[in-house]
Amino acid sequence: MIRALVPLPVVVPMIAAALVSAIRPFVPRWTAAALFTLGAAFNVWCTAMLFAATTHAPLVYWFGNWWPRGILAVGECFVIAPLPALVALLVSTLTLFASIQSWQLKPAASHLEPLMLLFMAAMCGFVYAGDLFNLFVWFELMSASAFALCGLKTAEPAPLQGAFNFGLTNSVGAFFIITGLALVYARTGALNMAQIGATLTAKADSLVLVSFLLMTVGYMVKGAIVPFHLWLADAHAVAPTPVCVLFSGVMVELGIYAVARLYWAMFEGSLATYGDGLRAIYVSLGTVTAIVGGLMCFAEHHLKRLLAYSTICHAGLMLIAVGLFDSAALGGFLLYVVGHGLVKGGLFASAGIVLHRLQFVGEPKLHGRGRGLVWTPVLFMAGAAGLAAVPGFLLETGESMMIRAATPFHFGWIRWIFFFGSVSTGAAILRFSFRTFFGWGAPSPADAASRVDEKQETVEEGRKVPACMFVPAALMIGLAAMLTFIPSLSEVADSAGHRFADRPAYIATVMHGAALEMSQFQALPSQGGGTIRSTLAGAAAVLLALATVWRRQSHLSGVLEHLECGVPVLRHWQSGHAGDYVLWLTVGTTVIGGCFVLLLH
Amino acid sequence: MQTLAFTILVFVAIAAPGVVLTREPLKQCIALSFYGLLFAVLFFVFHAPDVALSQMTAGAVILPAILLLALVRMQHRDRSRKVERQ
Amino acid sequence: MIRAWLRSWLFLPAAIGMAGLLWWAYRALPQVGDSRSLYGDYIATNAVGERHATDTVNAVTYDYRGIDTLGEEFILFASVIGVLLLFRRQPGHPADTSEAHEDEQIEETIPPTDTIRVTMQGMVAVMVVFGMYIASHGQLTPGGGFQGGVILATAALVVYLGGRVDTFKRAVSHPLTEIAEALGAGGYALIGASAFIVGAAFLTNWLPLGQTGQLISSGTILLISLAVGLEVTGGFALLMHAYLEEVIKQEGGE
Amino acid sequence: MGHFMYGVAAWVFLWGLYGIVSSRNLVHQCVSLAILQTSTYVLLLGIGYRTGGTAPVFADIPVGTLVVDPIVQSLMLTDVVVEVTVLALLIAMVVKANELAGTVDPEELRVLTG
Repeated sequence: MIRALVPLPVVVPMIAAALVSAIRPFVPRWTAAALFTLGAAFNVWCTAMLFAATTHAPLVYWFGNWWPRGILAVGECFVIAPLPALVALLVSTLTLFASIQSWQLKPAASHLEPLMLLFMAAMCGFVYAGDLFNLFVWFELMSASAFALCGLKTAEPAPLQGAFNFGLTNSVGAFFIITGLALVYARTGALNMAQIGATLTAKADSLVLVSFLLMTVGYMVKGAIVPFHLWLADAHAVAPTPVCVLFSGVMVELGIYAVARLYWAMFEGSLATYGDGLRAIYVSLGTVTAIVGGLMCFAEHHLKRLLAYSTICHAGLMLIAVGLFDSAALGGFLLYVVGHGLVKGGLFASAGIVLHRLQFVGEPKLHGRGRGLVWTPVLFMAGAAGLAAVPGFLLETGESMMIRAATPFHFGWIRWIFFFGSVSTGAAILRFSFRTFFGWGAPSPADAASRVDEKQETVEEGRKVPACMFVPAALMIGLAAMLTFIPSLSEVADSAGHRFADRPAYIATVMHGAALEMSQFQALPSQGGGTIRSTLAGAAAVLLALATVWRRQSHLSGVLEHLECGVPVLRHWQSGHAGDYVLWLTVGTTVIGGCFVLLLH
Repeated sequence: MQTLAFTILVFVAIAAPGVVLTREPLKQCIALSFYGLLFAVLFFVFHAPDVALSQMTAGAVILPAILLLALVRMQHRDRSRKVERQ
Repeated sequence: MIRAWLRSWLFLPAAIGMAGLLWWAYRALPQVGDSRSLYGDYIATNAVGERHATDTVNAVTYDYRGIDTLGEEFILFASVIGVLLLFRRQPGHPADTSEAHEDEQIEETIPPTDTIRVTMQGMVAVMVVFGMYIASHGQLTPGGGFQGGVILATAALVVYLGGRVDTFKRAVSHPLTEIAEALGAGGYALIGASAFIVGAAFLTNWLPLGQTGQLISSGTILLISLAVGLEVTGGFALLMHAYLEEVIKQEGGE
Repeated sequence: MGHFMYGVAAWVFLWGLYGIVSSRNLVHQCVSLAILQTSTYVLLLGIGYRTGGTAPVFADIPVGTLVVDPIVQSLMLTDVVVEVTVLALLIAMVVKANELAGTVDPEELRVLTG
């Protein structure tokens, strides 16, 4: 009975976490690691089954048998639709790979297993939640286990300050969400998303607009959108690599997913009339994030912070897709999330290998030290190609679907933002691998961030790369490429996107249990230009990386020098002081609020 | 009842800047404890006994206790560091 | 990036903007006192009948919206692990090893005077009984697992304040406390999962509801409340112990 | 008393933010975070209040009497727990950062610049 499986991706990891924590003093360490991997594997199977079951109709599971009383939802429910089910599958797969890689971690990290299990349970719960306050509780559990995981490496002061900034900023974001939630409850008297969606049909007034603003700002803090993105690089420099696989792989994407969930489940009825204004605000937010993320990524010489900034860049690109507030873009968004999660997870796993084998993550110190490695450079190159959305990777299919959805709104120019994002992130990773693994050109300029080095997190830094670190990385990047060969992939994603955005069907299935027949959507004509542009992006990334590495010889060395050292303003903006981060959070909210006010009149 | 609620809200409106503006951590700990107690009374006045009880125990006792222990721990740290510096 | 004073001055316009935004939204809220909520009215009228629990807030917390409280308990569980992680003994790290404190003279903290010692030890018994009362009567009167658990954890702290440092250390640093916490959190999830035996949905209240107003009533609400109390007692005791550990060591309590 | 309570909620919200932005001590930032959270209690309390309503505990009053909204109180219960636990974690980080870096002032702690 599939229905009985619905709560298991959340409940089983929780019970496993409690069990591991209870028996930890009495059992050898490998039992805890085995239980963790077993829990993750069970979750992968369970979420895959649930995804398969939702292809024809979404599953609604009411906790405590509290079925809705007419139009009033008394209890809380999980709603398993194709899009959330696939994201939950991505969460579980990445956690499984991270668990395999964490076998190599030092025994001191013995508290990692229960926290990672809770992190996975929280993310699966977040994706399935059908209740607004339940969404907040999973968000808070995700944050609490992430803060605790940042406490694993407490040898140097830098990481702890990064963890503190991460904790403080996300908590302030959480209180914005609670304020928005209180406003929605005051207006609708309900907490179930479907019931709120059914009640909020009148044209949005100031209360609905501000509650949508406060809640989206709170979730965009987790989604690392400019100007709320400042905590992400610090948090990645702090967390052990298997944790970073989850941070960048899927936690950031859930922030953007939450914006889509809020809009389509609850606010579409009352905010649809402001469609163009909202579209302008959120697409410009995404564009600014992509540009800032790309520039900072290229200017970064600490591997994990470099990957963190590329996550910010791609989070901006994803917000552009969601910010279109059009159901056609959601299919591309889903593929982009899965593709980016897998490629970024693979890259962070490879970063773990570099830290394990070469003991450093700062580019200046790693110059030419990686010559002995054979397969790790291949991983980095494939990862860079994946991020540059080269044809043959999921990101390219997702990207072309998103751009196709944008053309009816005259947002065709976003293809150049995608181009910039792909080139800057791909080139940064290629530059890192050329310098580290081939030792080409002069060593990279050292700056404050790249000097902050990581303490060894893994056991016996031997000569060879252990299989338990290499296989997960290769599998993740391989999956991102192999999934494109599934024949009906974009059709499945497109239908998942359209069902996610179909509010009347959502309300009907949740409140009345009626499985409404899917309203027919006409698939957008596929445009040929996609593949040419993405191959161009890949080539441009390679050229830019080569030019930067050998800039002494190339004539435009001045420009590249400046580009590589980064825009000074952006470098100083990332100040590492929590007070600054919260200041920019307030300024950002006020500016977006101002645009909302202008929107209304 | 209205006047009682009104006065408690005025106290809260005065106490919040008070706690924020006391820069010295030890004094702020005590201020936070009274602020927590004030909130417990606010919840009681607004007919929320469950929340008042949990705010009393958690907000007015555990939180300041943790803060005080953290400050004591840091003072021990600074004093032992000063001993080493001389 | 910004100097401290500039940061405060930059905050002013943002604060004014935020205040305007909040006022613009709060203006549309109903007057305090005449807001109506369909959900709240339904619970207020039916919770006692449906669950035989007279404290509707705890009925909502542990039954109608039980999955929220399950998540909340595991937030506490994760935070306690995080604190234990941060304060764990770093092998070979100079700042933590106890030798670093041997040479340095630890001035003797004021031993608790007799009055403090007697009152504290007298209070411990009362607090333990009161904590258990609050935890077990969650479904009848205001209180419940969390509040009772916090009172019991404070009772452990009072043992330390009463000067009996060694009993406190022996009582709390015992592995049993960590197991109690994990048992409480895991227990909550297991009680919820027990509904699968009768084929009902997760967290269903399938136990007999008993008679309203009796101690043993409202089925799983009482059990969940006790599990939460167990977890909160263990969690906060561990929290207190982690923070106290360093202070105890410096006072030669080792 | 109509909108005064919401005004107090906004006032406390802004003072909490000001505390975090302007503080020069990590412990002070944690306490300001607690103040920011208490603003959500005032807002939730105002939304759940009914004039003439009493506490939603029917141990001694008949079921039909007008009571304050129990749902809002359940949300606040969860909020209090979240506040205490997250703050305990943040303060533990402050103690550890102080132990390693010797200072609690975020200005001096800024190692992760650029």
